[in-house]
Amino acid sequence: MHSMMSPILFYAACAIGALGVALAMPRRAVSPYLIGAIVGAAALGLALIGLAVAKPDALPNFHFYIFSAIALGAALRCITHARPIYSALYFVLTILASTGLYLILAAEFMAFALIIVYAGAILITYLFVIMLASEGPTEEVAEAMGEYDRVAREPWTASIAGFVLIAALSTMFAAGSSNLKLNPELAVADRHLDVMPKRVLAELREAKLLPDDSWGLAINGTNGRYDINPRLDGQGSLTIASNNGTGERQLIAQKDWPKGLSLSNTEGVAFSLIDAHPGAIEIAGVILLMSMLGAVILSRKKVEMDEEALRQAIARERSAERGDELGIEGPYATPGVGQGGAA
Amino acid sequence: MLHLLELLGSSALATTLASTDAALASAPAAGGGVIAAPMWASLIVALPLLGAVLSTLMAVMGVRTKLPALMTVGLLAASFVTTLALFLQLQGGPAAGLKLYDWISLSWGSGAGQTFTASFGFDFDHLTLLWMLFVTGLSAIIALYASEYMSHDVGPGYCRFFFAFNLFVFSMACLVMGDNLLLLFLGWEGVGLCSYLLIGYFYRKPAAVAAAKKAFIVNRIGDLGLLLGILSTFAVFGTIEYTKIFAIIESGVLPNGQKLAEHWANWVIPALLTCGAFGKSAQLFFYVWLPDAMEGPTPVSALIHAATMVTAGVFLIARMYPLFVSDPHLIVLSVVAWAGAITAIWAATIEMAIFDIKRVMGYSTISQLGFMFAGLGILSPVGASFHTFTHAFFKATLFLGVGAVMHGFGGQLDLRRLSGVAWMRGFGLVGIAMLIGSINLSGVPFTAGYFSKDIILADAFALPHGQIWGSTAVAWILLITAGMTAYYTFRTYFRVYAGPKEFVPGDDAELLELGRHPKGVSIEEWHKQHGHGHGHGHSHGHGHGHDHGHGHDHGHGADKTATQRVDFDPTTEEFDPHPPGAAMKIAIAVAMVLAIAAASLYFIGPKGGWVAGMIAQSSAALPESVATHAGGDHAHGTFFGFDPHKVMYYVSAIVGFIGILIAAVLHGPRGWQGLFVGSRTQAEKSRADAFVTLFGPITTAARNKWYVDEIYDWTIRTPLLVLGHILHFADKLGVDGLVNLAGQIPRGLGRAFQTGQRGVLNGYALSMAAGIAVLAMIALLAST
Amino acid sequence: MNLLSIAPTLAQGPMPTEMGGATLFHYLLVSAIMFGLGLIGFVTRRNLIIMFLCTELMFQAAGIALIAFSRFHLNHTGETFVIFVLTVAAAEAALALALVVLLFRRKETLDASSWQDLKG
Amino acid sequence: MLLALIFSPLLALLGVVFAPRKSQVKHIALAGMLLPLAIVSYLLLNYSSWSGTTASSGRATELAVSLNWFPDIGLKLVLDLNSGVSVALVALTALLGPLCVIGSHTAITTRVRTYYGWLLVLQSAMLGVFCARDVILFYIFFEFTLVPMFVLISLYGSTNRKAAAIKFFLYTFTGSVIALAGLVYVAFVNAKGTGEWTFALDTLTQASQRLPAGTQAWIFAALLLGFAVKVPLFPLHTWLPLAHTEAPTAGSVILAGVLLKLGTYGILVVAIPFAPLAAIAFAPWLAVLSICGILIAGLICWTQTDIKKLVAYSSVAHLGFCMLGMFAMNVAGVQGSVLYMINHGLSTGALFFCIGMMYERYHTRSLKEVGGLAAKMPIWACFMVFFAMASVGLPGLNGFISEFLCVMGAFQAGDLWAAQGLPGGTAGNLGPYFAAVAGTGMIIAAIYTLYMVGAICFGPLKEPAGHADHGHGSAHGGGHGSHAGDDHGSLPTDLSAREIGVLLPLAALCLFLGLRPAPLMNLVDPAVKDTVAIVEKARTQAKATAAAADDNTSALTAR
Repeated sequence: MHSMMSPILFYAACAIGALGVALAMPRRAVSPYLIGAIVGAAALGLALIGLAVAKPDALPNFHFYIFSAIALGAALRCITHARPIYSALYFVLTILASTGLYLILAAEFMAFALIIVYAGAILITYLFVIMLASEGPTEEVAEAMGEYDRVAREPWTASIAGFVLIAALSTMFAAGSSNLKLNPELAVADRHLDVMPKRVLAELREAKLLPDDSWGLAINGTNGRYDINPRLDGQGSLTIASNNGTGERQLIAQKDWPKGLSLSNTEGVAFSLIDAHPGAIEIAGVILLMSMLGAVILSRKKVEMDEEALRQAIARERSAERGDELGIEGPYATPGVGQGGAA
Repeated sequence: MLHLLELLGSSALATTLASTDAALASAPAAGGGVIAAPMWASLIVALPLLGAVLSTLMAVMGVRTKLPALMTVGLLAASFVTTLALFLQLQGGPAAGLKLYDWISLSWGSGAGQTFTASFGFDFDHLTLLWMLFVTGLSAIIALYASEYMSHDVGPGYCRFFFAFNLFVFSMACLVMGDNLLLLFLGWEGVGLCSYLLIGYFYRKPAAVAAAKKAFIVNRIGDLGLLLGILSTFAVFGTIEYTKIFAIIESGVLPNGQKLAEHWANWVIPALLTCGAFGKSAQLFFYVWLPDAMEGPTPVSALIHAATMVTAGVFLIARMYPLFVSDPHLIVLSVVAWAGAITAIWAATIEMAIFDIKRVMGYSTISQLGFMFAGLGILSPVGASFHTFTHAFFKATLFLGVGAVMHGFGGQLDLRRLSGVAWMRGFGLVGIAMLIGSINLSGVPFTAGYFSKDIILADAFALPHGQIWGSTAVAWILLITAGMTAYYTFRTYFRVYAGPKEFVPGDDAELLELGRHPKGVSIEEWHKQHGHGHGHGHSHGHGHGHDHGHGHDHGHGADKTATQRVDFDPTTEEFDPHPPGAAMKIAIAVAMVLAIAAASLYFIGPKGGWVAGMIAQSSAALPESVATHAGGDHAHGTFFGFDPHKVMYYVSAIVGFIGILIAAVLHGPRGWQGLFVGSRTQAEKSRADAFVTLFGPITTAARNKWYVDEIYDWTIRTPLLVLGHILHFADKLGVDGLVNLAGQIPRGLGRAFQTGQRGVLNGYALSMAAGIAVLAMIALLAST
Repeated sequence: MNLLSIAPTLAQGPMPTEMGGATLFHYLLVSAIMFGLGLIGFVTRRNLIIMFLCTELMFQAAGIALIAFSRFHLNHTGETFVIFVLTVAAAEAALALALVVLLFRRKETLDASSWQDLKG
Repeated sequence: MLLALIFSPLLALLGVVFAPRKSQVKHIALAGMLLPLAIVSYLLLNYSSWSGTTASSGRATELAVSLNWFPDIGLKLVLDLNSGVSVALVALTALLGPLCVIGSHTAITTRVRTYYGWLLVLQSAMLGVFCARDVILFYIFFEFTLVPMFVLISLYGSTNRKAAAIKFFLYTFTGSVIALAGLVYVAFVNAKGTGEWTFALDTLTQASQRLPAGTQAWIFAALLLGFAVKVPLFPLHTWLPLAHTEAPTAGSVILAGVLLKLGTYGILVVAIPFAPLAAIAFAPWLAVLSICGILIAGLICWTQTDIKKLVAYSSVAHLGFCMLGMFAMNVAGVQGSVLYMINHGLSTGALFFCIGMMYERYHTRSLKEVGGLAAKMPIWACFMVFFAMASVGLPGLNGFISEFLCVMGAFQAGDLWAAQGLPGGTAGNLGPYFAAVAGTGMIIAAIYTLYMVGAICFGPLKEPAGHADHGHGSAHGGGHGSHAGDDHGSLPTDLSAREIGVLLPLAALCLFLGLRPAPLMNLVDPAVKDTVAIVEKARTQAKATAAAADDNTSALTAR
């Protein structure tokens, strides 16, 4: 922990953050979310100072700050905003900021996939449902929001618990990540080049590293694979052999390799998926299929309002002096579906 | 297989027979002076037991005749004959023993006192024979009496009665003849059980049930003392067999080398045993059960609660007399003497006030038992034993007479509602019997009671000062009591048996049935008309079976509630006294004759009579060291300067006559001719009633038995019951409450955590998050 | 960009200068805070939809951590797992939202606390 | 043989489960109960041939069964009948089993299979406890008695049965879990010493005896707590009245007759031999608790109107005597205690049978509602009085022998006698005062027993409404239709031959053991003496240690 950031400052930041989040939560009285946001930002700043104090020479660059600040701020608003729609939109913001972080982390494929799947597909579904399931807008906007949206449940306990958890997690992360060492065996960076010989040849040819066209990639005698051995430290090499029957071989050091002779992120992910985790794809596919089926079945299910809820709804509506118009039948409980409804 | 037989004791008899000789052969070495009794002596015990078994069988087979009674009479008579034969064989000789088998046998080592043996064996010495003679004899007579008295209950009830009766005799035999204290205890509790069963014979009467319960419980209190006494005896002497104990006492040195005279055992054990004796013999504060025990059928009262069982206490002290007199200070005997005297006069005061003639007899028994205890206490075992013996007969006679009256007058027992019974048809013998019983009880000269009481009184006066603390005072109390006894005895006699022929029938439905008939129709015609199975008088002997030809069958217990009898209505019905039948008359006559004849025993044998001779040959005889002071010609105490043994003949006679005189003045006939019929009117009876007003509340208190029952109720029973309730609630609330509280702890914890389980999703999430947070923090803190 | 060229520095030290000097811990910190916020939101908010949104937030936090690890270890396993997370999130969104709609029809409310039939 | 003895009821269980007709179930169950009885009878008949010359512990008999179970942890399935106490209790169990089945013929008409099935399981478990010579096996059997009893109470009990069953189960279970901890601890210590895990009773006994007094105290406390709940010793008794009251008749009989004896047996065979030093130290206090139980439970009995509860509380009082004798820890006391186990099983079991028979006819246990039944049920009343007298300890019946020996044991066991050199005493730390106070319990016993008998048998006839109109001798047709499964139309007013057949053997045994206890006493004598010998050895050892300590201190002071 000490190597990463000043613990005292960090814990103080956690405490202040808890205070801020709790304050920012929607509540019955006027929600001081602004104050909460300020306090939350202060906490974030404190955390940064904590980082700076511990390691002044290793400050991350501002991209990281910007993206993470946006992501966390949006996340805060996402969980504190009383209106579901805005929450969802703030969530989109979080996602976008996160993709920024992804990009910093050289995970382009995932960044764009995230935008497409999350921001594009999932969140749109959310928005649809939010609109579908919210009570219609009226003159008094505040009234349209349900009690459950306007008042948070046990904000203090939750914030404290949450931030204790954050503190604990962070402490563990700090301890764990400082002990974590790269395992070169697991680093796969360009390992898959030997399964794409055409591309390697094309790159080599383009870089004019082949003496003539009869040269091709050499095959390793021991394992029968192309002899391409990239190494993390750049000391690797690949072997080319002439195909004209002389059996001549030539070694090309890694530092001489053309710039394009490396796996793009997308390729890496693809190899990882197909080569290392084929089962995961299958499982994911099944999960998606099942969820699709489930969603279809669930949404086709006809439900009847249960009696108590109905009474409450009526009472609610009556109190809003709208009971007479709507009558007993709610908008989703059409007459005649009672028999088929789920008990 | 043989082993098993041995294990199960099937071959007990065989092994017993084989081992008896060995046991007896070894016995003299240990206890001294015990010879083997003939095997047939065990018949004394076996016959009543057989009777009990047969009675049970008869009940099972549904016998509805008088067979059980006849069987009982026969077996008990045989038992008596056996006793007599044994007596004749052993008379004058040393004690004999008979060991049947080891009842309880336990050993934890080979040393002295490390083997506990209570055998089913018997000692026959002169003390036990004396007791057994009147026990078996009287029980046979009273069984005969009961055969008729109980005839209204022929059937299972009858069998039940005679089962308990036989079992009683068996238990009494074990009590008296057992060769160790534990067998005595078996008999002791056994007679208690029979007493319980017989007092509660009329089990539908709540009073009878309560009385039975009271008798058993009060006895149990005493029994605890006895049991502890037995245990102490074993602890101190290392054995509970009489012969061995007596041998140790005789040697004067306990097994631990200490001298008995200097050891606490010489008064602690007697004190504990005395506790038991008081309970069984209704002395001091234990007396309360005996008057209530009169709820039982009269034959039971006669046999158990007058003649035999209640004298078990006397027997116990007499049996263990060597131990009692081994205390140089005679502390316990002083207590016994005073207890006896106080009980005697205490009971006498009550008797003078109450009206229930059966209870009068009951209190009289207590009073006379007081005499016996006082006799034991003032070092006169002879007097006590003789009085026990004579009392058994004359009190049995009195009870049988009272029973006849009760039987004949519909259960009437109030002496204010009966008069001139002796002159009524069929009751002549009863009158004579009552008179003879009364003069015995009052101590009229030359009756058995006179002699036996004299011995006690004389010995009491003759005792030197200091040997028994306050023996002279005891003597005076007894003398006064003798006068009171005479008074209350003849009060009853004059009121009930003499005087004009008048009566009001009682309210006992069973007995009323014997003599009721509509007005204007004589009872013979009435019975003839209705084909009533009622036997009447002597002609039918014992023919009271009502079990045929009549609408309501009340022959046996189970049906009694089903038949509601019409209450006796004096305006339309009349009641003829129902005189005793042949069986009852024979029994009364025999008892009466024996009561008279008992007097002759005083003149048989050596000085002090036959009983004195018997006692002298038994273990109850006073040891020389004590005897030199007490009794005999060496009397130190005097009665106004005279030798009490001589002058007491006159003094007690005079006192007795004074008592009778007062009774005659207050209750009796006016003038000499008043002894005959019709000489006194109903109105004149109130002479005594006017007299009692002088005493005011004292009479009322005495009439209410000095409120002792109430005092017990408020000081012992109610507090205990309240304590029981308190404990019950404490148990329920306190002890069980604690348990439930322990059970509530998990439940409470569950409740506490239940608030987190509201079914609200967020709640679960929150608790999960908090839990993870806390766990993580713990892990962190633990790792750093 | 050539991962190999930056690999040694990324593995053991701060990020390459052109991408900033953030270490693995920085990303994990962000991830932890985002996860915590998602958790807090899940616990405090009563609107079923928002609660699901909060779970998505937690997914997202996990995703950041996974990508960071992936980058740290110079392999793509983490990214593969993010794909998996994404799949699950999508499935969850589909199913959960269908359920929410169903529940809403039943009670005309999105209040999670109106569903406490399992209350002990 | 022993396996057959224990598992023959389970064999019948199969029959009960698969019997084609419900009416056959009870006959199969009876057969299953009679089988162990036959085996026990056979064993008793050939006692000498299998028991050898001595049945002292640590010496296997011909019957011994020893099978490996979990050899890795030294768990074996060891069964033996090398102790007379076990033989006697097995015989008692085997006797009560068939009687319970016969006694339940008319009482149980619904869910017959379940009932008899569990009864058979219970029988098997109870037989197993007394035969087990491996503490874990012992414990398993011990605990397994709980389940059938729980089912019997909770399914076939009366109104408050659920609560009673749960309380019974949890209470006794909690106790015995603590006992298990003690057992395992001893096994652990033994394993640490010898390097080999074993749960053999004899080995552990010897191992445990070697432990220091402080350790023994903890072991004893743990074991005692488990067993004392079962007994039940005074303050731990509150589950008993409830369970007894609510249980069906056969349940009450077995509960009183055998299950309570598991506790006393456990104390005798496990707790005292395992920790004799602690037993010696604790004895006076436990005796005080026993006496408290005798007196307090006795007084509480007197206030009961529920006759079954009364008898249940009387069990607490009686078992107080049993424990008193056991903690006297001399031959008389322990012998009395063992006899008490058997005798209490007979007399109280029979009393519960009697009450059950009454309950079947009147459907009430309240003394306020029924009374004076001697008029209507004379045979029943005879049995009732007989067994009441047996339980009150009337000499000549079995209760007296045991009660007397227990009190005598307590009376003797004290230094008072030894200090004076009197012959009748034994070593121990009770004394005459204990006996005297306990003896008042005999008076209280008379009070409450006679109160019960007086109320239920004697006095004016009192019947609950709906019964009074039945003419005598007529069968009980209807009149009480409220009770489910009420088909007692066949019950006569007084006892039927079947019911007499249940009570008669018990009565005969009560009488026989009262007049001739020698066979039973001889049977259990060696085992009793072994136990006492263990205690005596510990006593001398403790005395020697104390003397050595004294010497040391005196030496120190002298210096």
